[in-house]
Amino acid sequence: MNHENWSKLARIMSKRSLWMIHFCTGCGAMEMPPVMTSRYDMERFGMHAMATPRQADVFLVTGYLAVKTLKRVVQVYEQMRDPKYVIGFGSCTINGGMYWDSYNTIKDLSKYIPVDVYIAGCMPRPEAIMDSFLKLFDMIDKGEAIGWQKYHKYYDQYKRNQRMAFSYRLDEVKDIKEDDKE
Amino acid sequence: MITLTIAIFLMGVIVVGLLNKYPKTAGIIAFFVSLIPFFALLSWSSVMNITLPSYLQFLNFETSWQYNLGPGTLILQITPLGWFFLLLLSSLFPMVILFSISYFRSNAGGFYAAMLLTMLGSFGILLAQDMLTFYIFWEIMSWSILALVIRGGDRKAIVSYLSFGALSAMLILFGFMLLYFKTGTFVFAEMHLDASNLVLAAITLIVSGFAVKGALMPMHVWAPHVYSKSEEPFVAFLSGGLSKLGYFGIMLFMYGVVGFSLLSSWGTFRGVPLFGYSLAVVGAFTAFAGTVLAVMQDDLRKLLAYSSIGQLGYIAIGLGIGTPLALTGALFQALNHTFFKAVLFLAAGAVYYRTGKYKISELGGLGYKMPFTFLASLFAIFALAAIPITSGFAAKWLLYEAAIEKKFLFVTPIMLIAGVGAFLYVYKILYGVFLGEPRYNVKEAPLSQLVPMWILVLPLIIFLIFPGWFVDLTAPILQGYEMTAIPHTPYTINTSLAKYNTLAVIFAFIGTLIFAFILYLSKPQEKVDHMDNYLAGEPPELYDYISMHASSKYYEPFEEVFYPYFKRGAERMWEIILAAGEVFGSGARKIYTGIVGDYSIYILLFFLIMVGWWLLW
Amino acid sequence: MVNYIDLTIQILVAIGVTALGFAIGMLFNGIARKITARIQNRVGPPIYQGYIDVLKLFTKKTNISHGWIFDLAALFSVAGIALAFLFLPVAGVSLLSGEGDLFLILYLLAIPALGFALGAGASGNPNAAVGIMRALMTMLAYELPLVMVIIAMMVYYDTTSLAVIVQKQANMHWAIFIPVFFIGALVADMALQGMLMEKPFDIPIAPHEIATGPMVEFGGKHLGALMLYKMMGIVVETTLFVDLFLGGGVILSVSQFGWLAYVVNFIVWFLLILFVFFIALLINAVFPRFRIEQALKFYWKYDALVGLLILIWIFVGVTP
Amino acid sequence: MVSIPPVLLIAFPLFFAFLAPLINMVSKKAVKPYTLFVLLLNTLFASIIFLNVSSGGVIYEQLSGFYPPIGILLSVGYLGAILALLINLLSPIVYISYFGDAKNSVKFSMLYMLVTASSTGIVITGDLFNMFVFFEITAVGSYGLVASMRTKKAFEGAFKYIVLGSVGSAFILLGIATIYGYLKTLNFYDIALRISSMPPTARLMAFIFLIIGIGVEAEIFPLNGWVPDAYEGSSHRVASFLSLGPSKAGIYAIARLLFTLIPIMGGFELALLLGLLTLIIGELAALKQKEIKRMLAYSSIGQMGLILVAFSMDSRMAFVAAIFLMISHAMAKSLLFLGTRNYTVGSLKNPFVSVPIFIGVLSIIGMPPFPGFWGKWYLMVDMASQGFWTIILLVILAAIVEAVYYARFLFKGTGTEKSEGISKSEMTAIVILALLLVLVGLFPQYIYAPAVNAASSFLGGGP
Repeated sequence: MNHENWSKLARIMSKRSLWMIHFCTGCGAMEMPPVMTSRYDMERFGMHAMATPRQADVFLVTGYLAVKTLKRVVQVYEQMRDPKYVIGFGSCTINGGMYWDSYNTIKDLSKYIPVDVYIAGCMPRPEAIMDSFLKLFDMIDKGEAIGWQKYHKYYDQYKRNQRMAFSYRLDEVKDIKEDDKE
Repeated sequence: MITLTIAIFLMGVIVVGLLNKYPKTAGIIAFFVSLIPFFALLSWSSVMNITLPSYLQFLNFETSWQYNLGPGTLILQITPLGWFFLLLLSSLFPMVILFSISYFRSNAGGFYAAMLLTMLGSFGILLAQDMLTFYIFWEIMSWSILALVIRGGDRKAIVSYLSFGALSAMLILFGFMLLYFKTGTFVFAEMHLDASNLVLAAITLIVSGFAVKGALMPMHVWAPHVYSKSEEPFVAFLSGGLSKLGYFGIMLFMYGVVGFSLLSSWGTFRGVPLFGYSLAVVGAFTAFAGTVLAVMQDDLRKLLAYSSIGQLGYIAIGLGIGTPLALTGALFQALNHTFFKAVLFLAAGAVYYRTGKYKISELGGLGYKMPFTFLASLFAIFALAAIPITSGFAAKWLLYEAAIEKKFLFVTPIMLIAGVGAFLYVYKILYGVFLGEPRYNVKEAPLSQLVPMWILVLPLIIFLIFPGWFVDLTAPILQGYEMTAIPHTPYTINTSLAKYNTLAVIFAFIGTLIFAFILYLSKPQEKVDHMDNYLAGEPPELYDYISMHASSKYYEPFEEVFYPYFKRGAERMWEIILAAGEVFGSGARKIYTGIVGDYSIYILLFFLIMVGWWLLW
Repeated sequence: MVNYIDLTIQILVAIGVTALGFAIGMLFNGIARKITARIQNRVGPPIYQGYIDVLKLFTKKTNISHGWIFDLAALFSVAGIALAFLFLPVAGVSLLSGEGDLFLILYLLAIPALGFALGAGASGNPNAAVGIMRALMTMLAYELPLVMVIIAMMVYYDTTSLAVIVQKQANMHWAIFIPVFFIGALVADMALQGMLMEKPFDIPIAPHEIATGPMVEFGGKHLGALMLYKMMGIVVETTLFVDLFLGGGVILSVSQFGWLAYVVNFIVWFLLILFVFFIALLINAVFPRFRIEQALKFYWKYDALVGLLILIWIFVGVTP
Repeated sequence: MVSIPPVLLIAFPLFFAFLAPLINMVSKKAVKPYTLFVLLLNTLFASIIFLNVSSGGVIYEQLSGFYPPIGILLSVGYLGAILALLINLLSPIVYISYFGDAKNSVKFSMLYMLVTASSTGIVITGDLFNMFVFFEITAVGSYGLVASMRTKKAFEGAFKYIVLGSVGSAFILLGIATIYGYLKTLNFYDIALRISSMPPTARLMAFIFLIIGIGVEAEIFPLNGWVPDAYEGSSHRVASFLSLGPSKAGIYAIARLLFTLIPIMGGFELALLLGLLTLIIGELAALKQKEIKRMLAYSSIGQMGLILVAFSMDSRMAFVAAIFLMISHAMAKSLLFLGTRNYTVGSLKNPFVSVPIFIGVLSIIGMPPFPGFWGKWYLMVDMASQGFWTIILLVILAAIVEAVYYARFLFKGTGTEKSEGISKSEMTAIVILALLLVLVGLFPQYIYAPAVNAASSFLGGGP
């Protein structure tokens, strides 16, 4: 089996068996259970809530992130093994949401770790969550969910942003400059 | 030659004792002296129907020896049983001495001197042919252990060892006296015993005396104190080698002197002599309670001590059942225990040598720093837990088979549960000492400590592959008891119930390992730091003041359940007995009031009583 | 003189049986999840989900290791459980079970467990250590009633060999139809619940308390190996139960029916282990989790008491 | 072989003891070597006499020109020779320990020689009154030795010793008077010959008087009230000396009384009872002791009881056992008393102290291959062949109790500090004593032969 086919198989397998770890910062605790239980039942897709990042493939970051929380998020993200995907859950991960002017809340999660799929809303409905999963499957299938590769590629920039955030210099956090040549 | 051996040992004791200030020189001299029993063993190998090449038998020892002591005569002679136990002790002893050479940094002369004396005593015990010789060498062995315990300097250890040693000596002596009264001779071969109650009392006393040294409950109280408070090489020899002498004594007197048929004449239960049955029950209780107590210990040496007690209980079970199968199992267990427990104690010594710690909750992560020590103790632990990739399993298997064969319905579950309990405490050693968070930045143990450990691991592997060779060793011993060895080929053992084929296990295991290895090689891997752990997202480096090592109070739920039932049971019993003795003691002391008038009145009273006697006469 | 052709065939059969065991194990994982989902009124994953999960874990791009002792865990757990399976009579076919006996199997089951424990300990995660502690204590708890029943059976059938026990059941009738061993089967089934680490005895895993306990640091191929171990473990343990009480699934004699007997027996065996596993799943689906000392007390007080009654029954009944 | 008169054993040290003050006037430093020289010469005499006796049988010597039974007779029997050698061999060894002492008391040396001479006298005399005189000298000398520490405890101990000793002397005198009143003789042989002519009641009365009188010196319960206090009060070497000299002489006298002098019905049974009582009470009392010297004193009491038990068996084997026990006790107990001066934490760190003390304890407990073992072994073999199981059990229990308190004693010496306070001379003494213990233990056959002779002689009614 050549490399191409192998990675294709790997993609298929990882699409059908996404194990999830969710980082609940307070939001989403009402919206996640319906997803897992009989109403929406994400196990239909082979998805599973896992207890540790070592076993997980999908990282679901729910809600706003204070700088202190960000440290934990980065830690957990780095302990996950490739290939790994991140779903930003709720408006707070996109632009800070209702904490947009807070002095110690980060505004854009994708500046610190690569995010593959965002779910907008405050709070998003379970249907939206399911939709994001399907979207992620689609992206994996097409080979578009390459956040983990980006993290390796632009590691220095991510690290720099994280360092800035940890020292509360949130204004110095920059966008990740993507190299278009590739 | 035996005279020379004894003389060399005694001279060695003096020379080594005088070299107290030069531990290395003393150790090397002691090592050379310690090899002599092994050469003697080689030269006596014809007793076991083994023919060795002549270059291994360069020293020629006579097979029997006598020394006239005026009133009594010392008689030594090699027998198959003695040879077998000498094999255990004489191969363990030089290794222990070799280990000690680098272990001791000062003042070791006394240690080596006492160790040589223990070996001399054991040598005599194993060869003794009469009760006087046996007793003399037994006590020499016993008090040289006391000397080593005194070096440890712990009150409880000294007091309990000397008290129980005296108890054991006196029980044995009393038993010997009963036998002498019955037969009028001290020589084993000349004794003609009958099925009288006196002989039963004698053998009971003798066996309970030996049970002290074999640490059978409730005579085990001294063992944890001594094991945990003495120097490590000595403890390795005590637990591995010397504790077997108790079982040697039990076997010698139960099957050599008294004999199975005579034992049966005091009543049997389902084909097992009642005497043996009760020994087996005591053994099973010991195996279980020792295991439970071992699980609760935090001190590495105490844990190993209780584990020794538990494992030795299995030997008692085998000796109690008394079929060829059971005796083979008991001897096999004795052999395994000699080597794996010695390795474990030596490993504990090496760990202490490097870290200075014995508490399991204070150790951790040494498996990466001391990989060879870890691997040696891993093998020993496999043998202890009877995992079928060392010879430890064959021994336990024989004992289980023997028990089932004789339909021991209640003893066998206890044995098995004790075996499961062993997993609990060996994992405590594995995790607490060798795995988990690396806390010490130490080097591997020195080579002169690793070599003995690995040499002692070898028999565990050899007899894993060829348990039949071991059964061959037991054949002459069983022949002496008018039994035949169990059916076997080099790598299979057959019983009336089942068959055990080591080659099948080994090859199947190798095969499945290859299978697993192919799976394992499927993907590359990267090594991460031991501290890179998932702790709910908390970076561990933030909390370096908190230990990530969960080994303190490791089996707390277990302790909660079992502790109330095992709260110093036996120890408390003996303490009550001692307290009763002290009550009498203080009563006796009160007689001596210190007032001279009282003393005069005593004399007067005594005089009056005498006068009364005179008047009545 | 070793017959190389026979040996080769034997090795091939062994590989086949092992592979089959793993395949059934993975299938059982899917079935289990499906059944649980149906009980909880969910759709559940497809029945082949177990295969996908294991393949996914083995195709993870990067794997981490906490050192060579950590790697031993993966090796020992897969190799050990396969080894134990080889020594079990499956559907009356005894591949290696003539070379060892029930005690050997009980101790072979310890190899993967100990290897697993080694790896978990080597990971250095406190949760893993706690999980192993719980696993070992659960083991201690369920072993007592289990060995009581097993020893009663050994004495009753006067053998310790599982193959012979299966054989004798095929000649007479299954052990479960003997009243005392019907009770014994109930006792052993309770023990099986602990062996399979299903609720209420899934104390060692307990994802919500100690983050899957021993497996907390395992990911990728290491976790894949452990999943294989766990899935195969289901097959091994249920087969042990079926061999002991349900005659190993043997309903047709090979000497009479030839290859047909193999096929029928195999199907019966498969249905029986599925049935045994199904019971365990039903209990699993509706019970919460015990605490460890509750589990110990349950097994040692109630289960072992019944086990003791069985022993006394046999003790009184069996005359030397 | 040269033969020397046994009287030299008594007269020689007695004479030179009184010369000691003269030496002291010449040179104060010369007293110690002088005393040692005298004691060593006496050892030489004792060994020559021992050899003579073992080759040629009992030696009789009449003194002061009168013929026996009127004149004084010395009769060195087998047992007497062994004990004379034992006392005279050990007393210089114990004296060696005095060399390291800064004190230089001529009185101590004098008394020491005196008591050595008189203890030897007790074991070789052939005359009852003579024995009484020697008892008196021994006792008076011992009072002085005990008090020589000049502390409050020493005076207390000496006082108790004096009071009880005087009572004992009075009883001995009464016994002698009774015998003399009936038989008009005090010579042992004469008494033994004519004792049957004495009315049984009078015989018993004399026996009672004598056993009470001698029992005080031989530390027999309940006559031994002075023992703990006197041993505790006296200095270590005095305690050591007391346990080798006077007490051995006392137990010898009891044996003499039992076997040859006044054989009465029930005498051995009484001795057995007393022996067992002494053994058990001594050992039990030692169990609760915290003071080491006192503990050793109680242990001594127990040992004396055991020796008495052995004598009271009235058989050859047990008699041999008693001799071994006496040797063991004399050597080991004096070793222990000497070795425990300044016995604090760390004493056992010094191998020249720890090894001898260890050997001493082993011998007392009865571990092979030391004399104590041979004693206990022969005793038990004898009792076993006679079937005295209760007594064996009691002896065994006593041995276990002994082990328990000696274990505590041994623990006291362990520790990390270096020991101080044991001088070189003391160390020499205890090392020599330990060597003697080992030699006797390893080669018991050389003691066994004379011991058997002594036993046959005693059991046959001889000295």
